[in-house]
Amino acid sequence: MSTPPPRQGTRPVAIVACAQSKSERRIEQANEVELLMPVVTEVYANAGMTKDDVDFICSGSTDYLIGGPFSFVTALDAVGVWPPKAESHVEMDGAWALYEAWVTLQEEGKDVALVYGFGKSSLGDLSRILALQLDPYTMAPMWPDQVSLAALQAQAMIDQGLATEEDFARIASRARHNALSNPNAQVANEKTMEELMKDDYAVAPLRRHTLPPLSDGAAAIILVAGDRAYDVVDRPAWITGIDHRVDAHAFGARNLAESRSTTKAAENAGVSAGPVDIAELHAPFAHQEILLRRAMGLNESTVINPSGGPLAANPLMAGGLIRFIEAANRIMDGSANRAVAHATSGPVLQQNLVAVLEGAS
Amino acid sequence: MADPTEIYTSPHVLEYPYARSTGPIIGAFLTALRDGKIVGVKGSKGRVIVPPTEYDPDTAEETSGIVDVGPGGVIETWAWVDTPRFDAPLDTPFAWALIRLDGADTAMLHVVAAPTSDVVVTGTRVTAEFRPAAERVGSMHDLRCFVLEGK
Amino acid sequence: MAAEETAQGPVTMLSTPIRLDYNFTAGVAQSKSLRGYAEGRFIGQRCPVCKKVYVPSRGSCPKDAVATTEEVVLPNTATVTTFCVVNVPFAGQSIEIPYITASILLDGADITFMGLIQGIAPEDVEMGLRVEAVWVPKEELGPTLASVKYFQPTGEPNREVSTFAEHL
Amino acid sequence: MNQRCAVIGVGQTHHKSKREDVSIAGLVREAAVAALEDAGLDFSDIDAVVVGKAPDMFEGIMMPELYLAGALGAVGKPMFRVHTAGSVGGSTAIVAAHLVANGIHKRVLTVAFEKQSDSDAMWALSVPQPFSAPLLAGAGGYFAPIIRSYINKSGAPNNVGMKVAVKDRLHALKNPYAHLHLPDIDLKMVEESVMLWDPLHYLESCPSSDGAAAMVLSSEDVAVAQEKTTGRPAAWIHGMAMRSEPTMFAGRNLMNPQAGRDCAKDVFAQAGITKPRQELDCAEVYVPFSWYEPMWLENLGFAEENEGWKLTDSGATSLDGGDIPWNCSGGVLSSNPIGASGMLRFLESALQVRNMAGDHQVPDAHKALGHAYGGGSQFFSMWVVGSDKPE
Repeated sequence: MSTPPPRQGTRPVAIVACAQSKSERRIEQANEVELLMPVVTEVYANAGMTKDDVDFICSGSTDYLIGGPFSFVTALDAVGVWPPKAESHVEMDGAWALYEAWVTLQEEGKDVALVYGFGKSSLGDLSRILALQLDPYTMAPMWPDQVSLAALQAQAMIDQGLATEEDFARIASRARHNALSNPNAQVANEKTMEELMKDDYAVAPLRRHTLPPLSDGAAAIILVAGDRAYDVVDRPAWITGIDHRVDAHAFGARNLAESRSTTKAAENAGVSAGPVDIAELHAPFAHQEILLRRAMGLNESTVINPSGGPLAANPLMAGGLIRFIEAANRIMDGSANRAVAHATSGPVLQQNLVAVLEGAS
Repeated sequence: MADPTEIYTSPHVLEYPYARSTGPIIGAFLTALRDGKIVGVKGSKGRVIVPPTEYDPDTAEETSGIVDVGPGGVIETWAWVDTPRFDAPLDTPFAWALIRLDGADTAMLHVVAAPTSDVVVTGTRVTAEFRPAAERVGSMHDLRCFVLEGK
Repeated sequence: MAAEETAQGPVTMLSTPIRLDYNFTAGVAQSKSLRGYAEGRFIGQRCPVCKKVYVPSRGSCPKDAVATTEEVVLPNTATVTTFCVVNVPFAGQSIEIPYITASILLDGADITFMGLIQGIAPEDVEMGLRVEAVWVPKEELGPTLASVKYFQPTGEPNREVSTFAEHL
Repeated sequence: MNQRCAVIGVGQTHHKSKREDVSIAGLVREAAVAALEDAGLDFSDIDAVVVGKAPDMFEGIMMPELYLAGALGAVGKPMFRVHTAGSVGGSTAIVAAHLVANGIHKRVLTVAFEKQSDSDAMWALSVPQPFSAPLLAGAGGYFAPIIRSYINKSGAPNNVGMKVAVKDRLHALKNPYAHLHLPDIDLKMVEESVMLWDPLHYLESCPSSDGAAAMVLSSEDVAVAQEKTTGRPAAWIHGMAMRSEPTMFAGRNLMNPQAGRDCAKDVFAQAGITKPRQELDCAEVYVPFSWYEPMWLENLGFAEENEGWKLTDSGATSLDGGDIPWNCSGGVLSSNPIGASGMLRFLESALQVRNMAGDHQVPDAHKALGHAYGGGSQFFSMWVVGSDKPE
């Protein structure tokens, strides 16, 4: 096996096992621990490992989804950090927890990491919760909701001639179609662009179908450094490039129709260094797929969001990590050789992470 | 006996009256709003940032020099809300908009009141409509909304 | 805000009240414990691996990371392993200070939880004090730990600290 | 660690109960700008920014680092947000240091903060959760019973905690950034303060502060270059580690948690330390309630089990003649911007080995421990820094 060399760091790191819950609008029968535990159990089983094999654990979640401090602390009860483990938590999507784990595995002697992310959007009013991400002096007091902010971005794209409402509907149509073959998806059906265009506006110019569903869900990944990855799986999904960047928060000070942070992260991750078979883009709103695709320079030969993407299932704090899972699964099963996984955080794509996953040649 | 399969759920309210110190720059902005004006601050290379921040968001350099902007400006992009949420600034249909005020180099998020959606388009000129002086306290809500210029 | 209206100096403070409404769900395991409270009894769960009894249980053994499925009904009697006297006022507090919160080890349980102690003067409480749960009247029982009004001394002799040292 | 990593700049705010003169951005910039100046660098020199703070409910801003991206010069760069409860300031420093030590970046700015006066920490930590009894009474209500267990087990005299409270406040008088400056502090004053969470007096508890801390971490080549440019020495990281254990499980040792012992063992092994009391010159350890000094003396291996209080009692941990001064800065008992409190411990340990701690400098300090813990004494982060490069 010829492990593809990584662009960042010195030690190749691969995704070797994944697990995710089925996304649902409301998972009432499970609290966070019960949501997470089967997923963690499954990822260990998929890797043929136990908690004792893991050198580092990192998770992504946010307290505001549950409305109480330290939600990540109780979630640890699902993971079994005993004997005590090297463990950390980011108040970010699980994709950034993966980034931290990837950094940690650069060190010799740290070979296996568990990464997970979880979130239940069903407990509160997500639009109101997310308004608390905005500048606390000049924006949050007006409680702008995430759909309206996304609509500002979509309109900027339309004004700049980058997309039309029909383009948005075409993306939603394809996402729902792709989701039919994804058992974890929440929104899956066959609807043509023309049918979807009959939808009402949620906030113009965004019609209902351009919005992501509200989802509860959890996801977990096992990362392994070096050749040990081949002990777990025949075709590990090697992370050959990974980078993340942030844009200015004051989105009145930037062009909303572009994503400089994505462009820079994609350049550093080496997206354009070879053909991209598939890309899993964390574009919660349909228009953001067009924006991200342009920002990364992906051409027509790349299949976008074969899982259906966030338009089919979008558990906050796990949505980005699920993009890694969907991309890695397609490397591991041999259906793709080179894939892109992307995650976003913050209002209107403020922060973006891009990774290139490759199978060994 | 209680239903042996019932999953208990409960309302939970998280509520606190946060009080934020503004510092001098945001303080100057809120003071101006209370006085029925809008101000920005000069950032790197002299560009005028509205709402003002202590730093230029692109360079992190310290800003200095409060300048008057508006009250007129141009819609840079918009989003039409037919059914306002309970927490929206206006309870009748309106548009969220990024508005570049006259004299500013960045756009500010606020709302535009208009009779119908078709009159709100990118490039439309709007002007600030303040609440009556007695109701203004030094917050974004002192600026009730923007309205179409000359209407 | 009133101060700002009267004194027209520069604005230095911004009031931003925040209210978020949630619909919290207890999940399967916690609902079992909560159902016990609604019935006026403690229901714990046993870990299939280490056999320890957790009450209240959140559905897993935090040490072994396995689901705890076997239910165990526990008695009202317990030992105070340790405690403190709370004498600090704070926003949202609903009990009159001073009050005693104790780590309560139910007989037959392997972990403690926080409970309120009454029926004894604060200066007389000691580690090892034997207590029993006093439930709210039957018609007020509900799926909440608040169904336990408080714990009060049983009058039994205190337990030696060495007999429960592993729970400290 | 694949490569050497050094602290080349530190900055902190003046910590106060209410920093009403600044916004949150203003507060964090105060620390960040000071750290950059110390390092002889500018925001534009920085490769990545790592931010840490405790629960977002303290300020009522979800993921406030997003709003702070511009204020911290992170636009166009990687920005990262860590949250590991009270240990977060320490964990944040370690996450930032890993970026350098593992060869990803050369210059990383790390910042931790809390502006608790925007709300009320007691409220935020005691938000009644559905289905539970409303008994929570802040962190003190959680830790006081554990302290009682320790006093019972160790046979320590009741006034040891008060001695820690006095000692750390005396230290704070030598630290211009400390929140509490109590020139008349003595045992009597502590004893006469309100018994908030019996056995803890008011003055045996940490204050609630607004404040921020920042550090610039760099690779060896940058550190050597900046030492020449600024004339100020770097502090070299000799070891760093994190450990976690569950909040509660049957048989958990709450007084002397295994995760703390394991973390100390790991970090000391990396730094080649076998006798911490002898081989370290000082330590900045997260002691939010007085009795956690003797408890952590045992947990970290400075004393045998049940003997920690004897070190405190004998004055061994005092800057005034002690052989292993703890918390020369005044510690968490004197300044507690929660999210930054852990980073302040790491930062102060670096200041000591750079010989830049001013009036609270331990003479000729070469090696120091920075320590933070959080949650229900379940999350630990530690580093050892030295004035010489590690082998």
